[in-house]
Amino acid sequence: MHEPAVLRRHTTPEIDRRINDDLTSSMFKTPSRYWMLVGFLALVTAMGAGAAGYMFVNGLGVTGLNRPVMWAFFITNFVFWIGISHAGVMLSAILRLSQAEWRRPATRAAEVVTIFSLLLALTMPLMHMGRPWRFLWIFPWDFARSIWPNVRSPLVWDPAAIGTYLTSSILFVYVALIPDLAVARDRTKGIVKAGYSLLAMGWRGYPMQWRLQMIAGILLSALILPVFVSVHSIVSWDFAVTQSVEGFHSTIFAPYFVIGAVHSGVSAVVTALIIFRYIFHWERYILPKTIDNLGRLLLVVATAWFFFLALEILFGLYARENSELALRTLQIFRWPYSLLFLIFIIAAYGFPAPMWLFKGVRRSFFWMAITTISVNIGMWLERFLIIVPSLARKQALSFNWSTYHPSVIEILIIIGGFSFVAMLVLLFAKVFPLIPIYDIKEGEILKDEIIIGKKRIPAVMREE
Amino acid sequence: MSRVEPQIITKSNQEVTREILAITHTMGPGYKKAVVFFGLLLLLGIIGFIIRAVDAGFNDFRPWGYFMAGYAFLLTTASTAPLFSISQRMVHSHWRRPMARASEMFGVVGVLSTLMFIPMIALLPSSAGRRSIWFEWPGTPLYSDTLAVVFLAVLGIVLLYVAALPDLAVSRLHATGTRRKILDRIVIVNWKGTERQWAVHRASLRVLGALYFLFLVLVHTIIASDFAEALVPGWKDAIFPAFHVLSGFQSAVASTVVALFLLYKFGGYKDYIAVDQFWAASKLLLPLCLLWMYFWFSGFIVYWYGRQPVEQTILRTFMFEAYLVPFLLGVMLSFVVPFLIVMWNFVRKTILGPTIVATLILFGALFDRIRIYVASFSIADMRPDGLTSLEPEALSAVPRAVLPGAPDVMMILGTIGGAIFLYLLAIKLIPPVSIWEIKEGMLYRRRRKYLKTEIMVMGKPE
Amino acid sequence: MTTQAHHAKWTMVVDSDRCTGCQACVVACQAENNVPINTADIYRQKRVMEWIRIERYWEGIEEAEATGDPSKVKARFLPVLCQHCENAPCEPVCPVFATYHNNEGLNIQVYNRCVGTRFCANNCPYNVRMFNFWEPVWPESLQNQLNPDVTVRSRGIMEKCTYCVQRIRRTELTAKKEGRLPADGEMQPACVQACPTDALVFGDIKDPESKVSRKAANERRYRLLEVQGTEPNLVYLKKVDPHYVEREHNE
Amino acid sequence: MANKQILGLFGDAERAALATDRLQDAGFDNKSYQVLTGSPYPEGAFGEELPKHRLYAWPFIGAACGLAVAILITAGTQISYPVVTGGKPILAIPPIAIISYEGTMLGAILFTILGILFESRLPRPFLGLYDTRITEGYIGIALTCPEERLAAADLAFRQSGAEDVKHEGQPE
Repeated sequence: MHEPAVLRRHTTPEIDRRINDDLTSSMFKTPSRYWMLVGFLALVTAMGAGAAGYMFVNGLGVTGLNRPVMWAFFITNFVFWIGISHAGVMLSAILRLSQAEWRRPATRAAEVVTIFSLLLALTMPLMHMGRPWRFLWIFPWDFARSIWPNVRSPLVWDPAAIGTYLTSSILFVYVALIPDLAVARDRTKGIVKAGYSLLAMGWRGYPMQWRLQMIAGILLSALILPVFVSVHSIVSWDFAVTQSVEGFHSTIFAPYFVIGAVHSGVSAVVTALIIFRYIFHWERYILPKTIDNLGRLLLVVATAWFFFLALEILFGLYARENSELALRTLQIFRWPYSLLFLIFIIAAYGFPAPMWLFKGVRRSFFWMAITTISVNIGMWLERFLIIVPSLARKQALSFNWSTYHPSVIEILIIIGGFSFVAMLVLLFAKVFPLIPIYDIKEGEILKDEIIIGKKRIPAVMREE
Repeated sequence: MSRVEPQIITKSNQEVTREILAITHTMGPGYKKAVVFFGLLLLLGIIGFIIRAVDAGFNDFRPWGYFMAGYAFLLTTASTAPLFSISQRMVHSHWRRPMARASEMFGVVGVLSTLMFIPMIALLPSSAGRRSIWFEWPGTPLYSDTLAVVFLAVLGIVLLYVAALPDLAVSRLHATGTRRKILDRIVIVNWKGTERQWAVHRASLRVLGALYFLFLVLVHTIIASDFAEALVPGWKDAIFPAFHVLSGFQSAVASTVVALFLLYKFGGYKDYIAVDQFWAASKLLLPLCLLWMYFWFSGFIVYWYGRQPVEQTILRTFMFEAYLVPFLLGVMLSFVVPFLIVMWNFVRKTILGPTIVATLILFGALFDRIRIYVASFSIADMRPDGLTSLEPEALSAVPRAVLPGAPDVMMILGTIGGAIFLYLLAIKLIPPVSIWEIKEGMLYRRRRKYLKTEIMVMGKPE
Repeated sequence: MTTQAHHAKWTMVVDSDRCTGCQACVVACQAENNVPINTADIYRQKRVMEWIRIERYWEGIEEAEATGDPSKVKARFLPVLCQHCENAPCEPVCPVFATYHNNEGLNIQVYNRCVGTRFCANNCPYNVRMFNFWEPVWPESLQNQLNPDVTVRSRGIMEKCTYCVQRIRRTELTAKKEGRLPADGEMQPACVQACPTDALVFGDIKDPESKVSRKAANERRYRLLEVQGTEPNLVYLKKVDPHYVEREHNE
Repeated sequence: MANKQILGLFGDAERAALATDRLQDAGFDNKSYQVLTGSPYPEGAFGEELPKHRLYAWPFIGAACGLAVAILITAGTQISYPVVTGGKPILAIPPIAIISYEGTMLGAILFTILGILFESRLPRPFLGLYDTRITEGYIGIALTCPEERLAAADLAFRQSGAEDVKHEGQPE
């Protein structure tokens, strides 16, 4: 078969209009199940907020915390959501840098999940503090009295890192949103149009603007990746520098937490994409190929994470100190932690990773949803099993050993948090396009084919 | 920004085959000189080894620190180098094609590292009474480590053989004389290039690659823990094996880049190697340099923050007192200088820039390995007699730094020389630029007119 | 006068051989420092507030089980209070400097500054940092016994043994008024004062003649969890086991 | 004579490319018009020449500012408030390194965003001559020229198959 010199179809207004229609449908044609879901989530969130208010009034006594288990559910949840927040930007940044074509529909959803889970994660330390109304003291603001925060504390590194990450990921999303805001501006009327016009800042779409938009994607990705790595490392140092808690004091914590975050975060993004596909009927954009590739990525990430987990446990036991042995016994063999540990290992690795070996699973939306939710159940338990047993078996003075039972208040707050994030993401989809419209259109333009022998092979144009 | 156009080879398939084989099959005077030079270096290393063996014997591991550092350097560079092609093949990158073989070729160095491991079998004490990852299992770490090391070397050679098989089959048809005889012996598969053969080839490369990856990580972990961490009482550091693996990744890319540069400059493969490869590889080196620092700092901050005497002694031994100089050299050459160079795109987009960075990184890896293994080997076996109870929990004092003697220098030089010597021998038997991968790559690239510009189109087979 | 230049280094010696586990120190501390009342509920919640506590360990259980002789079981008492470490792990982790080290070797807790992250409690190997989970309340009958020299802590903050810093300051001021240095033994924390067997001794370790210096030089000395490198300003003396010699002979 | 704007709308990329040729034939240089698209096209697809930009300098400036501020805050607060904690030095380097790292990155990212907005001349208070069909896949060519040459531009547009031609000040 002879290959013509030009073998591609250009996009036409029809294609672009269809893409616009499909991808703004979440904004302009909201299905009723959307409102039902949002309403339900708002109810659950309100319940969690009520519980938080009750705790605020009565003090941390209403939780199950005790001495020495001074950190438990809130910190577990904090680490969990910081972890989820990591997938997003990391995923889109890595995929942008590696110019993976299949990234296009997934990037913004991932970034948005990042932002809202970061917001929730930020509330967790506030819930956890004894006097949350004084959280400002962690920042260097008290010039009048010149009393400063202690920069030697990881709890000061935390706001620095998370603040940087939140600021940059919001801006990252915003910059990539500008061309799509222009679409929204051109499709609306009246006061709504005025709002979108303001946000779109007068975008016209001339070549230089597009070029800068492309550079911005790459440049910001490259800048955000190091921030992303640092954030979870610093969160891990909240634990690892604690020399008195054997289960925390491990050098591997930083990369172990980061890779764990990627593991749970990418899974969360996959779950989210599948749910969006169902709610907004994005069958044409979120393809089996997309989640297949994400599944492959997850397999690699999960195995790397498992390597770090093995190192962590191996080198924890390595020194054979009595208190370390007591901690590991509690963590792995004592009821109810033994059950949790079993669930954790199976849910985070034992079940999903072998499943992802099969192409059929990776391409099935149902199974990918099941496996990725399973990963996140496991990863939540992972953080819990690091934090609570380590504190419950702190040091060799066994007189103080303790255990922990969460109170109803804590459980309500945690559940409320989950629905809070879900609700915010859904509300975002009502206001902004959740799939980057211009990115999909660009994909259409760059899509090409080459012919080798008798086979047509999909191809892309490459600018660099 | 000027653009680098993806390299397009305009030659026909036959031309490519003929040219590459012609270069592979001729030995110029420069090549012969290099072989003799590095052969002599290897000889020097063997002499150094014999001097040390006569001098110190194999009862105590303490005099063998530099020998071990040499071995670890080989593990970090040569044995890890094939990972480069494995990982790039996994993500279907096109630019890897001309450099895949250069990285797999390091598999032959497995012969040398296995030979170097033999004295270790005599030197390494059993795990009884020692805090190690083996928890005093009988027979460990001796049998376990030996098995892993030998298996890795075999796997490396098998991987090279399988990857090169299509080329070897072609090479056999073009070869004459001794080379023909050797190729007749080793090409045992009747390679015709049928569709089925290619499918099996692809699948076996994938399986072998994954196996090699897993085993390499395992070998790094156990070597790092048995030959360094377990020898130092109180050194409990979970990130160290991971750091070892990571610096291996960095050195793997670096050694491939250096090998590629030499092939480009002196090997005669100028038509097939372009700036693309150096540019893309240096894009990998940039994050790897950052990760090197990150992994080091992650371990460091945890030790620095607490005031546990055990940890402070370890920090002072390995970084801030006894081995300060090799440590600083390692940091400078593995992170600071390479990072400052490779962060500039205009440097990355040259052939010389990435090569210089890669060379620095290799030296950095060498100093880093010397710091770790010489320090660990310098600490006496502190297990009580009879091995009935555990060794002490902590290092009582910071040991003095061990400076290299003449045999040590000879052994290090011999290790490096020997590795290059083996590599040089191999490139005249196996084409160091993969013919089939280049041909495959030629299939997927097109240049097309698009409106008023010209554009590159790349096939992305599923 | 020389009082300004002089910085004491306050140290306590706990002679576990003398401790009978009578808990007088615990009660004295409770009264002196306005520590909230520990009700049965609080015990069940495992949120006991004791600036000094007597840790009780059983010894010889295996032996008793093997021989069937319950008298082999021995109760061992270990009074644990804030060790006022030189390298206190609790201090650097506080984001707001609510705890720091002063030049008299004391680990200071600033209640007003505390925001309640509880990081210090995690990083204390001795578990001596207490958190106010509830707003402290005293029954009507006890309201007048509260010590006016000590702050009543509100909920949401950390507290711990201060070596009765209010007493240290009071003694120092009295001595300064009288134009002299505080004498050895003049300054006693509540627990030391209440100890009937003199198991607790407090004083300035910098003064080689002080009782605490002499006791701390004992060959039985050890410090709790020494491997942590915290350098506590609190020295324990080992229990002298009366059966030790006998057992040695039997084996 | 005041400059006026004119906007030609094209249904497909070939016609737009053709129109740019026609415009050049008619003596308009390629700086006098802008191709407006609803999605990015490969560079040079319409024969445009992109002006130089200095975006790459922005992150470095930002990083330097961020680093300076972060070091000032961390080192400054430690020195001005010398409280000993845990036997650590008053001026502890690793914490300074960590916070300065974050500061550097924050500075770099903020400046990059500013740079992107500045280089793409956003925000732009008035949209100018525009058509909402551009985001629907039409390709617009916005030309600025002296009033008397408008007719030539209009002709060039229409000859190349423009679906619509809009003039400045023309009612919607």
